Amino acid sequence: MPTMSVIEAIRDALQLEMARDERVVVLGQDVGALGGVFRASQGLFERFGERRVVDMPLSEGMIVSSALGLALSGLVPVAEVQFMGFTRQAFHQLTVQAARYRFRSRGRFTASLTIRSPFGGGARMPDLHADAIEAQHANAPGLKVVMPACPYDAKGMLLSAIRDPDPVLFCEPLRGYRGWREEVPEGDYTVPFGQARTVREGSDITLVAWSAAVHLAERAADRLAEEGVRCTVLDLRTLVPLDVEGLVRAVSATGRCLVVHEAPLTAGFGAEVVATIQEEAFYSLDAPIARVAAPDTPYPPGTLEDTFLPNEERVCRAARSILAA
Amino acid sequence: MPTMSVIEAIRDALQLEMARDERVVVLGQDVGALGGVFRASQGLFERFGERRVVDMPLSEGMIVSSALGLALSGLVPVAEVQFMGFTRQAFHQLTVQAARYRFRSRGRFTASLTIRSPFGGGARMPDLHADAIEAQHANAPGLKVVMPACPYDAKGMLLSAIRDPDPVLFCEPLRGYRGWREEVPEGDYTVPFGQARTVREGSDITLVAWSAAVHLAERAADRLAEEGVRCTVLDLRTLVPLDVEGLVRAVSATGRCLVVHEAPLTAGFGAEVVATIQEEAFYSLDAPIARVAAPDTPYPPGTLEDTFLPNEERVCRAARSILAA
Amino acid sequence: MTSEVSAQFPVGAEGPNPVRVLAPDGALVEGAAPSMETSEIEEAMRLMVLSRAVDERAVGLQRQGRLGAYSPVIGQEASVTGSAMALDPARDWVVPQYRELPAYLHQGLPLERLFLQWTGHVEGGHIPDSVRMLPIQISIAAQIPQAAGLAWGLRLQGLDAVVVVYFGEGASSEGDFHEGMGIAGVTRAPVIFFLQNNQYAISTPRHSQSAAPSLAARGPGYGMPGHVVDGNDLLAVNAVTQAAVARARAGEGPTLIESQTYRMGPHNTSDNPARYEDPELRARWAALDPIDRVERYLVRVAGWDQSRRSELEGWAREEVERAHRVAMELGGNRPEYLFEHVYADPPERLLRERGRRLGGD
Amino acid sequence: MTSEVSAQFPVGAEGPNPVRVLAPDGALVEGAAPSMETSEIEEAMRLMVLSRAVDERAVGLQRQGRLGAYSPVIGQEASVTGSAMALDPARDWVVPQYRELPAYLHQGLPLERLFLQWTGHVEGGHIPDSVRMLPIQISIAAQIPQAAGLAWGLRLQGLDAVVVVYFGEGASSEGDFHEGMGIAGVTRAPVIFFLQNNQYAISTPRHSQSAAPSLAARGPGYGMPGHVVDGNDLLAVNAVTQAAVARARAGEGPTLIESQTYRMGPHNTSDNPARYEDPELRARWAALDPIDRVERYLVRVAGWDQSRRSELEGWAREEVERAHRVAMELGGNRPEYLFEHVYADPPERLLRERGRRLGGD
Ligand SMILES: Cc1ncc(C[n+]2csc(CCOP(=O)(O)OP(=O)(O)O)c2C)c(N)n1
Ligand SMILES: Cc1ncc(C[n+]2csc(CCOP(=O)(O)OP(=O)(O)O)c2C)c(N)n1
Ligand SMILES: [Mg+2]
Ligand SMILES: [Mg+2]
Repeated sequence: MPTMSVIEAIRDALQLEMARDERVVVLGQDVGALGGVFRASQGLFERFGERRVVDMPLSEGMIVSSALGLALSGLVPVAEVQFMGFTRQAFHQLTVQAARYRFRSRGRFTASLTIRSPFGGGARMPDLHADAIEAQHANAPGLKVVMPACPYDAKGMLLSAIRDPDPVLFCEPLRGYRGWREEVPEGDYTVPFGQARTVREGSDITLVAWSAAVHLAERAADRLAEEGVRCTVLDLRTLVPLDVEGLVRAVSATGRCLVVHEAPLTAGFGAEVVATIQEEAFYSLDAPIARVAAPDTPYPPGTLEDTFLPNEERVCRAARSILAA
Repeated sequence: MPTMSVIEAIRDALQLEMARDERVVVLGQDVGALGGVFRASQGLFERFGERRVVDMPLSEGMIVSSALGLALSGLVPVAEVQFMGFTRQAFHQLTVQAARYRFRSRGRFTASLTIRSPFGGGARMPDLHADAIEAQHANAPGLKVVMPACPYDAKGMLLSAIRDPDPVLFCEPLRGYRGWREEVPEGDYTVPFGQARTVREGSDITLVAWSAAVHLAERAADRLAEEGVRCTVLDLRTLVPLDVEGLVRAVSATGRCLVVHEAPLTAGFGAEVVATIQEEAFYSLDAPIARVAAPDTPYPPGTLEDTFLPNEERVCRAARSILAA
Repeated sequence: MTSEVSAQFPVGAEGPNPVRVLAPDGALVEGAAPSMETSEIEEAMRLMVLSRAVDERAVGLQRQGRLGAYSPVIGQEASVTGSAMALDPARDWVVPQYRELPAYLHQGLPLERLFLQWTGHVEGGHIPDSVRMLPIQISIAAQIPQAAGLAWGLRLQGLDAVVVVYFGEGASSEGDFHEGMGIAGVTRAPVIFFLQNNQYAISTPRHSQSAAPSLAARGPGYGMPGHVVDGNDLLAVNAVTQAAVARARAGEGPTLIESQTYRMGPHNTSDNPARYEDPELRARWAALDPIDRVERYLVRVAGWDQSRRSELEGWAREEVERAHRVAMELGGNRPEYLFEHVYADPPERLLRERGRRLGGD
Repeated sequence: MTSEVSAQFPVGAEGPNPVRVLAPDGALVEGAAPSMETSEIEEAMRLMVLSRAVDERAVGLQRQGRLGAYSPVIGQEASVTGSAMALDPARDWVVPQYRELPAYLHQGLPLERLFLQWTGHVEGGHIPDSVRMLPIQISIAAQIPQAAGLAWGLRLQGLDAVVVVYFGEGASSEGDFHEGMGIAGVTRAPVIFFLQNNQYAISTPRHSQSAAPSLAARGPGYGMPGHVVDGNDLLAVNAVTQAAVARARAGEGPTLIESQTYRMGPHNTSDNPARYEDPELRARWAALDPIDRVERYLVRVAGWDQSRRSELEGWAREEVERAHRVAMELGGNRPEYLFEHVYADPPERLLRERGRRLGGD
């Protein structure tokens, strides 16, 4: 089996699906000759031509709304928004218009559209390029929000996203674009939505994360293992749909839980995770669930990322206090 | 003391502050000759003239971004976005641009701007007019999100908002525009942000709400009182800043808590309330905290509001199961 | 130095004269010929008279609390009908704002479905499979770039369909308008941006919306022509739209049309124009009623007399009653509708909540 | 019928010829006179040469990993400098995108602060109180409507300030552009929309951005004039901008200027134009270097020789070293900066988190 980085896995999914389904079109800023600023679409323009791989004008609103129009026409658009923070420029088109066509038309129209967008720290991007705003999209019924953490999932979930008849915001971990290589099957396979992934099992505490934060949770779990603490690491994979059952099962088994994410604390998706667990598994909890997140400040310049983002130290410390409780 | 409805209280605050501070300008769609579609600015155009009360073109992005520009020039804009759902059209200008000018310029520039916007059910508005998306704004550090529930607070908090040197999203309960009359002092007073309001005190369970849902919580508390259940009703008043201490105190006192809001459940602000309480007051909790919210569906047409929105019956039922736990 | 600096794109003080075919007295203007057969013009009359009958009935029903907010078409019937009739409903699409009733009917939408829309029945948005139109759009301007994408997509699939998207002069201020025009230009999408300038956006007058003497002047900024047409002249609107349709069909790209008209009714049934309307402006436009103008033409060329109009009005009233009755027979919304068509494949959590809510109360 | 249907706003196949004052050989074009004194032109040379020296140094530093992403100005120096020098920094404002270094310097921003910006020091965005400019904007086009609001606000306060807002042809596709133009038009705000069309937005070529032959054609759609200027001609840019400043100052409203130029460097230091650049296009523009053109002019009219340019370049290199050194002396970001200037009055919860984080690690 070949090994792939996240970006290679995404590229592989794109080319497979474009070859399999003629209705698939890829659009976005710089996705054509350049192959995308991160090269996710490299080679597609040469192979599928300018009618199916389209360099869009510089407007996220235009990208999302015309992708929506393409979907309404019967095509299957996969649009790239260069950075997740810039989905805000298309916010009403994505979180209302795309999300509600099915509902508003009683199923006559569906928005079978995928918006791919990288996010997250670690790459020391310029101002406004790393914002994690998944929670803001998760509060928009009709939209799915999926956040793969590894190459295998990136490929399988992107194929699921493109085939999903509903709009999917596919958030990609920028930090792992070039790294995190792992074996990824050639050819077609899908990873279903709404099924969390148990990355490792341990009986002392459950670390819940998604996207890049899963790797952080794993590293923290390694360190805690040296101290004799056995962690379960659960990768939610998709926020909408949320695998409530899998989450409850994983937390009930340890009685202790820590949620890790890159977005600011207040109204981040960690709040939903905590609220859900405490509603559904209150009596299994031996200690309060904690969140390790960014503080409620704007995303700072790169050299302040270490202060801003969750890191191993902060995750371990929080885990230790939960264990001490 | 005169009695006022919510809309009268808002109008009173606007006229007082415009008279007191020459830098205040009011702008928005139809705020001029018409006095606003809900008459919040009635009489201001006649009194303060077209330079200070401006009918804006039909673009929320334009309203928010030019209000931001006016603020950068040294004025104090109070902009109306006709319905909170349409703040999505101005999402990046509000949640990033306005919210981060202070941070990005190390204090050289501040965005002393207030965005007023009604929201919420009960008025059977057309499609897309009632959406409650406060949680999506609350995840934007740098922005304040305030949600008065009664005429007294509406006036005092609007005066606080206009005088606040940072951007404030001021969400108004459409349902209460014409009703909920109560005594409101004439002249100047402010209600500070970050201080929850105890609407009533009871020892059995704490109902937490904001904006129109506070009235629902009160009605439910009345009904529960008939069954002998004594409720504390806590009005959060502002989501950002959040009165963590007040919240914890109110919930610790009863050991049981129910959060009520109009927004869809998943990633609604209720999740933050639950997460905060369980982090800070875990050991005082006698039962899981529950949320009564809208389901994760789009906002439906008016005649389905009763199925969609929290109502007395659902609040009471949830309270009873918490009490039975 | 300023003599060196010529404004290559100067702004005139006033916009150009709108295209006109039919004079207010119903005569053809010098040198003009009608773009529609007489039978088509009679069909247009039918749609326009029906539209006005709906307006009247809907306002009445709304006053009785039996209808939600309704946006009357009155004054704009020629603008909507003339443009819609340039389309072939068997292949072309209409993308609505909300004030284009005759266009929906021409596309084949049953009138009863519109009553469902206005009463807030979920089936109101359910466009039958055979009807090529999107649901009514309440979020101003959101439909504009979607229409451009739709047109682009239809063309990519080798269809020779044309899309007409309707919106107001108010809508043209939203970023969505710009983005729709932009993508249509670069993709040469077969879409017609049909801007109904009815002089108001709720209370906001046209001049507060934009400093441009004409909104059609925006076309060239996106590489497409911009036309101004007398929106109360059925034949002018139809001719200009026909030309734009031909252009789009031929693969030559999009067109912007500003149809200058006037909203003779309130913005919707909860609006009171007395607070802001300019009575002189209103009086000037009142003299230019679009239905009367066509009637005068038919009197001249097709021997119409007063009885034809009355007959039509009678038929229209009956048709309105019929449609309203059929719509009401469907009954109100049922709680389970809330949980339908949210996702093809709803999350577990939503299904559980559905069970709770529909079981419980 | 189509003969009836004249497009009132037709689209030409090509845009108009840009305004030009200085021929590529440094001679004035027939009938043109310079809008700047010779001393001012020498000052412009200083800014342009300094800008290019910064480009060189920054690219070098970035390769060594000592600087974040940097967007070179090379090729656009005349476009930026000519426009900025039409302003009076004591009352006028500059609202940047990010590729306008000489304009910032002309407004009075110390070069060292820019090095702070590029190294990601928080103080980089801290514009000194005396300098009338907003911080660099990374969110493309967001600054455009803000600039319009700023200009409107300054005028409401009775100031006679003018605002120039810079942005690329890429930025002109965003809804924000439309909204900024719209509000400036209706308020007659004293703002100049200075569109630098440098032919690319990262890799996306100009023709993929819009079907309009000229982006200046968008002016009239907002009630303002649109000019096209040779952006590699310092004197043409200055003349056109001066006229727009005069117009704005006189209360006559905003102007759109499309400055046609070319990005001779990569988009930023992590970009590789070889993947997408049209080599012929590049070669054509390479022959039109904006600094060389002004130098040739100064050779003609002010007796410049090669030594003057070398001297300037030497000075510029030193100035760059000095500024870089001063910037580095400030040291890196400190953790506490993260918690500063979030709110005037930070929420309790944030203060607690600050204590935890700064106390703890
Ligand atoms: C995005 C958005 N903003 C505001 C509104 C409130 N609103 C409803 S209709 C309307 C005016 C529309 O004017 P125009 O586009 O000219 O169409 P007209 O009603 O005149 O036909 C406004 C402001 C809305 N529905 N959507
Ligand atoms: C809203 C937004 N979308 C996308 C980007 C990524 N991006 C950065 S620069 C750039 C191109 C800008 O092109 P243009 O406006 O022509 O300016 P230029 O770089 O050519 O000077 C893009 C797409 C961004 N920073 N902001
Ligand atoms: Mg209108
Ligand atoms: Mg460019």
